[in-house]
Amino acid sequence: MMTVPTSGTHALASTVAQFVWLLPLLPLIGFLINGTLSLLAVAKLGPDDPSAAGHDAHHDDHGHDHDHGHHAARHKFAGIVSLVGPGVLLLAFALAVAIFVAMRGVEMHEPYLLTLFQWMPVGDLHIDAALQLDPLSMVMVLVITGVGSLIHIFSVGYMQDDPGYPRYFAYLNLFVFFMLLLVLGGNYPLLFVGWEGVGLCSYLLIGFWFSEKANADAGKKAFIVNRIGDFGFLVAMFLLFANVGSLDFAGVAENAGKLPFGGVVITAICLFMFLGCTGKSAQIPLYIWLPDAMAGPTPVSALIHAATMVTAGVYLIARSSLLFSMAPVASLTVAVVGSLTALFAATIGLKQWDIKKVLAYSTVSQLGYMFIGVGVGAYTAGVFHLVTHAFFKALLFLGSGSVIFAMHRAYHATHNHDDAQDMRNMGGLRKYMPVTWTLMWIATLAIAGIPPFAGFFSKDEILGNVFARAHGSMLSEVTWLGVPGGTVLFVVWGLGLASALLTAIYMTRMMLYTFHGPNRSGQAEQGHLAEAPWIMTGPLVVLGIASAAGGWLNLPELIPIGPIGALEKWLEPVVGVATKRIAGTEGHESVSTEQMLIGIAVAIAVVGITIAITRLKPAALVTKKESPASTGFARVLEHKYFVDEGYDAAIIQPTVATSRVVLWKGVDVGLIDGLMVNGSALAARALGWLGSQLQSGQIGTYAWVLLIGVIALLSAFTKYH
Amino acid sequence: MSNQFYPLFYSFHFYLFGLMALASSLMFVTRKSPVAAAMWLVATMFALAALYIMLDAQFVGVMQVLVYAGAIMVVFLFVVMLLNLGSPADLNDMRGKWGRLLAGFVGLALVAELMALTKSPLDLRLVLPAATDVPPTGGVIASIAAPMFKEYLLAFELTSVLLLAAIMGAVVLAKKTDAR
Amino acid sequence: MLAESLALSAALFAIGVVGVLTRRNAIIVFMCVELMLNAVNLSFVALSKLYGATGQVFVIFVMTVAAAEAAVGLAIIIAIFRHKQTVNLQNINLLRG
Amino acid sequence: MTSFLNSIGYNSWILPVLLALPLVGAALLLLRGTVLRPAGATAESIMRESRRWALALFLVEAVISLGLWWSVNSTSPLWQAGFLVPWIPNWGVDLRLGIDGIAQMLILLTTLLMPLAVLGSWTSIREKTPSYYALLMVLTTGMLGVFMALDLVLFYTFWELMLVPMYLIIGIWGGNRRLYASLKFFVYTMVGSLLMLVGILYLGLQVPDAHGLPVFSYDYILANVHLSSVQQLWLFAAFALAFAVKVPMWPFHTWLPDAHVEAPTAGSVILAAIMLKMGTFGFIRYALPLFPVAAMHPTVRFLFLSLAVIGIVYGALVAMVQPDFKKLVAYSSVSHLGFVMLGIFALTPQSVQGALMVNLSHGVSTGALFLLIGMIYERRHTRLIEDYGGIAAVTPIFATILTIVCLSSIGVPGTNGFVGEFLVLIGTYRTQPIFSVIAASAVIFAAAYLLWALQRIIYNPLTKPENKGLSDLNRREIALLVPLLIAILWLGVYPKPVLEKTQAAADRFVRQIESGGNADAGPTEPRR
Repeated sequence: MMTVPTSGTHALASTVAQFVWLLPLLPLIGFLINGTLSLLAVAKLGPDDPSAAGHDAHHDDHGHDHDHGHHAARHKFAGIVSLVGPGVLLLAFALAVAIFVAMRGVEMHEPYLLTLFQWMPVGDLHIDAALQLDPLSMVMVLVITGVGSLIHIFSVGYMQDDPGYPRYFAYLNLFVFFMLLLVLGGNYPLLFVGWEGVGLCSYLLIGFWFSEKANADAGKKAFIVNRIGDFGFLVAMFLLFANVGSLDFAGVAENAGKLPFGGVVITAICLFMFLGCTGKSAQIPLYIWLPDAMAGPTPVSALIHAATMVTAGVYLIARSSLLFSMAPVASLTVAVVGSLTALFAATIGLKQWDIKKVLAYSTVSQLGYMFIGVGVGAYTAGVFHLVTHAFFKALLFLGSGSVIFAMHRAYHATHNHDDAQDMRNMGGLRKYMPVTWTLMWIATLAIAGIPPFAGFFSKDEILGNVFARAHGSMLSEVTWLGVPGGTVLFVVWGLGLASALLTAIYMTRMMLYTFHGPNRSGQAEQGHLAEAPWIMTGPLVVLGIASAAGGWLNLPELIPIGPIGALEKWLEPVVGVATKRIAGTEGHESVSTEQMLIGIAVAIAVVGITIAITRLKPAALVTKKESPASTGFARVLEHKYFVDEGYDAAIIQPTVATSRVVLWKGVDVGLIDGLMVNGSALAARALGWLGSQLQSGQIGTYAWVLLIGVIALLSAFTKYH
Repeated sequence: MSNQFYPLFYSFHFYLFGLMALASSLMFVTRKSPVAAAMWLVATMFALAALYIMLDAQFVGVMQVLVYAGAIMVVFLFVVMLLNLGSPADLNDMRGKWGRLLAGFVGLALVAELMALTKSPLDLRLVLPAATDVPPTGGVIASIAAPMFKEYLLAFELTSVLLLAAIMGAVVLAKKTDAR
Repeated sequence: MLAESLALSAALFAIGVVGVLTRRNAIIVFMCVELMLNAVNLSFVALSKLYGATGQVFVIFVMTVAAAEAAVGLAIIIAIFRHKQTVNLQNINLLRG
Repeated sequence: MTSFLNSIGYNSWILPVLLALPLVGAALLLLRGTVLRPAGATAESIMRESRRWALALFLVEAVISLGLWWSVNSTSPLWQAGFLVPWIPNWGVDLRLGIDGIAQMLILLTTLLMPLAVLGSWTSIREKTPSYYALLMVLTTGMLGVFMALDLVLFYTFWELMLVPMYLIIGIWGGNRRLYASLKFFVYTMVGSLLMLVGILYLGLQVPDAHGLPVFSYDYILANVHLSSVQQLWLFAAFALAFAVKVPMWPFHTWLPDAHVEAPTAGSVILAAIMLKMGTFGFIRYALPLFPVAAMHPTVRFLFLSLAVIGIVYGALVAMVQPDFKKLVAYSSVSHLGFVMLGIFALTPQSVQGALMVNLSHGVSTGALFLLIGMIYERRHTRLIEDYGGIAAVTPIFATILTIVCLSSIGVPGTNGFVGEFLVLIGTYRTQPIFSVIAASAVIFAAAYLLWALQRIIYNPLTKPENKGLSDLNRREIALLVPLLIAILWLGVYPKPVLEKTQAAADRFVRQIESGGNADAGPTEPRR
């Protein structure tokens, strides 16, 4: 490893932080080991001469039944993979904690930059493979390695019988590698490497059980939709380089100030960057891939599609806070899109029956919250919600994983082929899975915003900031699409409250239908329902504690039960300037207003839960098979507003049809090949045919022509008197 | 014969043979029967042989009679008879009236053109080589033999190859191949 | 006598040409070509009086070529006749493109 | 390394040796296959022998060419490894060879890829093997010659020389419609290049030397021939047509899908990986530097940028709907080569460097793709995507490698595909932002067509009974793909060495064109 620290003078250079390159390297090593094992386990080399040995030479069935893993025997490399897969993550987490401790000991005025090697040096473009360590990336690294470790451990249990066990851990390790690269990359292109890399791993993991078309479709969809966002990110980088002249975070921070404040250029940069975020973080209009992504194994949904990857957009905006704080219109756009997404996804979540789909829309909705936060310049609040969301959403997903695991086992034992993820087939699971039930209620209360759980603090901080910015801040001064910024922010605040209400409702609904009421899984199955093994519940407990206590990370002044605003202080070197620029000087509300805001938020959450408990009757539910098709608005919600169908009809089908009929058959085969290429060949042939008609074969004719030619030539060359 | 009549005598015979050649060649092209045509062509060649001799090319004149009139034309007649083409009845030989008219016109145009060519002020080097100071030939064979076996030896030798090839070609072509 | 010889040569040549143009019997056309060769020979001989014996050498060559040509040409005619039972040029169009 | 190479006079003999070696090999192989054919030889034994000899020869060629990596001083303004002997003195044509950093990379790509092409033909070519490998060798000489020639007539000679073997390779060992495809390939390229010949002759006769003879030396023409803008326009058109057909730029691309589909594996690999690069190389070496005024004329530039961008988007869209995987890759080549042309005509250091990078990485990725298609074709005898499905379950190694190669072709960061495209786009954005943004949309389409195809081949349920017995890759096939995989990752993660080698030449190119041709630093005469 070429470790040539460029900022050797940095206070961190002499600490354990100099080994920051080990952070991504560890999961990469894990990937290489697990990947090799995966190939070794299944590979069967072909014959030396494949064309001589007919392909029907051997017909041994490989028995590749990738169907949710019910093989009695564990994988032959299960032992070493179980050691390496979570092991590298735990090591990385330990290192991250060590670096964190070291970082607390020094003043972080500027980020610690470790240049490994030059990546793309071309002319005045210098892109290095450089890792950047600062408080923001530290927070992300801790979340990724911490939550990641727990999910890896959970996976050991969840995936234990899967024939693709090493492959699963290889992908998961690779994902962590790219995710760490994303948050540690010292410039936009390197961030983009991680950005695309996590998308790739997401693709591979969604389509992990690739033998089912739906899964492969979902993976492909995720990748392509993300690519649309990446297009925006790319254009943002082009704009940055062309106008700022650098793609390093440091260089951009240094030179971005030269751009005109709120001008077209900076706004375009931010909007294009946000397009990238809508792809990766599943915001309108590119959110459609995330619900489908639930086709992957549930721990994957927890890690990638809830806790880490999908929050990369939030990280990107926080990372680019200096740019966004110079583009108020773009910031308002972020907030508006975030709030719309939050509400929109929450409404869909109301009517989903698949337990994972509920959580997926909940994730989209919560991501919308984070974007509201970073959109209004409350970067700390956005990141804070990112962290707490990572805790409780990972918990919810893993909990649902436990439930699905249990349902699956039960169905497997009774050879039932029902849907193990549909809540209509569950009910009353509290009796069988008390630990999971308890922990998932903690998470539900957290996401609904009930104090003192983590979600309450982060959500309240976001909404409070929106309210505060609605008057007297930089954002309230500008107009957005002709509407005063203050009005826009009030609307955003209202939408945020509305989606908070819906969140409380649909989460309670999910809990009621899953754990309460009578059990609908069937008489025979009930005997097989049981709590998951300790290796799965253990991580749940840890996440439960984090979800309950995560609010202590950033306590508001009103609730002084610990250190006030710890995260805010921690992130100050990174986002402080931008936050102050947007918030203006008179940032804080009066105490009474804040109390009122907190009161409203808690009241809404309580109301939501109450509505759900009183209005929903789990006892009245029937199983999926017996349920009638829903009608009216419920049907629209259940079908997610028919957005997928709309995109398909409006964009995908026309593109494919145009490509096939107009471009390929029309232009390529018809016009160019048919008319121009074969046409000119035809013309040449026609000309040749004409010429050949002169060749009558009649010597007499030739003689005539010859003679006349001779006379003509002679007379032409003769000079007459 | 006295010398003073010699030019007159010479001219008379020259024109006589010339006219003979002209007339018999005209007869040749107008005959329908191939045999008759061939005979008229032979007559033309004899007249030409006489002219050659009068032009001090006695060797060529003899060759004309031997090779052309003797050998080549015999081959022609031989073929005509072999193929039994003696009677012109089955042959749609001659072109139509307009064709003949046009051909005659073309022929006249050609003559006129050739005449004009000799009289045109064209750079003579293109028409005729510069007159050399080679003494007029005495008509003896030696004067032909000298350039033939010196200057044109290679060409002369090559004619033997040509003839050989022609013999083989003729044999191969005329052989009955459809016997199988 | 040079001018007269050349004029005669031209006339004979033209007659040969007319023959080639008007006749359809392959053998007669062939004979017309021979006549044209003879016409050229006459010019050679006539001019050799002026320029030396080289012209006569060429006449010899022409005769040789004519003999070779007659042999091969007539053989071809025989072959064609065998094939098509005719020597009418109108019915012979192997060169047709 | 450099001093060792200097001590054996490496630079003085390497280029002619690289050219001559395959020719000699081809002659020997042909002799062995015909007059010196051992008694009792069967087609099988002939095949074994000739492929072994071909592999050995190409390995030798590759090994000795490796020295170029060190021996070439790519920052020097002079031609490197120059070689000059008179060839046809009366016409002013010399055997004049020399390379710069750009040619160096392309030569290495060629020599390193040829052994893989032989390995790719190892078992799939079973008839007339001596002729086949001999043609591959002649083809190699032609391709290397194009990159080395510094005399326009010599360049043209090599340019046409490589056409013939490829024509025969497609026409003899190709698929069902091979005659149509090979003829189309031949006529298409010929039409383009004949006009270029006229242009070359015109240039050579412009400024005769002291004896009144034409001069075809590239440097001489570059330094002495001064053309009016109208002359430049016509000549540029003649050259550009030849190169545009070869690249191929839209709308001169329709020979490519046919040729690719019908060609045997090695033919496709060489066609995509190297021969298409001739076109772009021609633009960089000849069409633009010789006629900068014409090339930088706003209308002409706009035309070429538009064609490049149309090619990028069009190629991607048409690739999406191809039922035949080879055709899909062929259209993706149209798209990728569009990036190269975009980079060249955008004319910034980044875009030109990026174009050169795309050149290389397209060679590696698409070469690998064609090899993979060839391997699976050898087993299943179909290239139709719909005939596969779910084969990742039975051929995991194949699926893994195919996935990696597809990702590199999509341009996922960390692979070679990304570096080139990113540099092209970011460089292009500085001078031609609109074109750059439109071209960037190809990142979406590229993912769409390749992932869709990938899904239909290796994912989805394994339903077709014929696919259930598919055998995975064997040792030879893995061994031949591993170098390409290494190249994919190496160029993606650490492209700096390559970028450094082409840096000077690319900078010079940009300066040369920008200053309207008679630049300060046109490469001067070779040292001999």
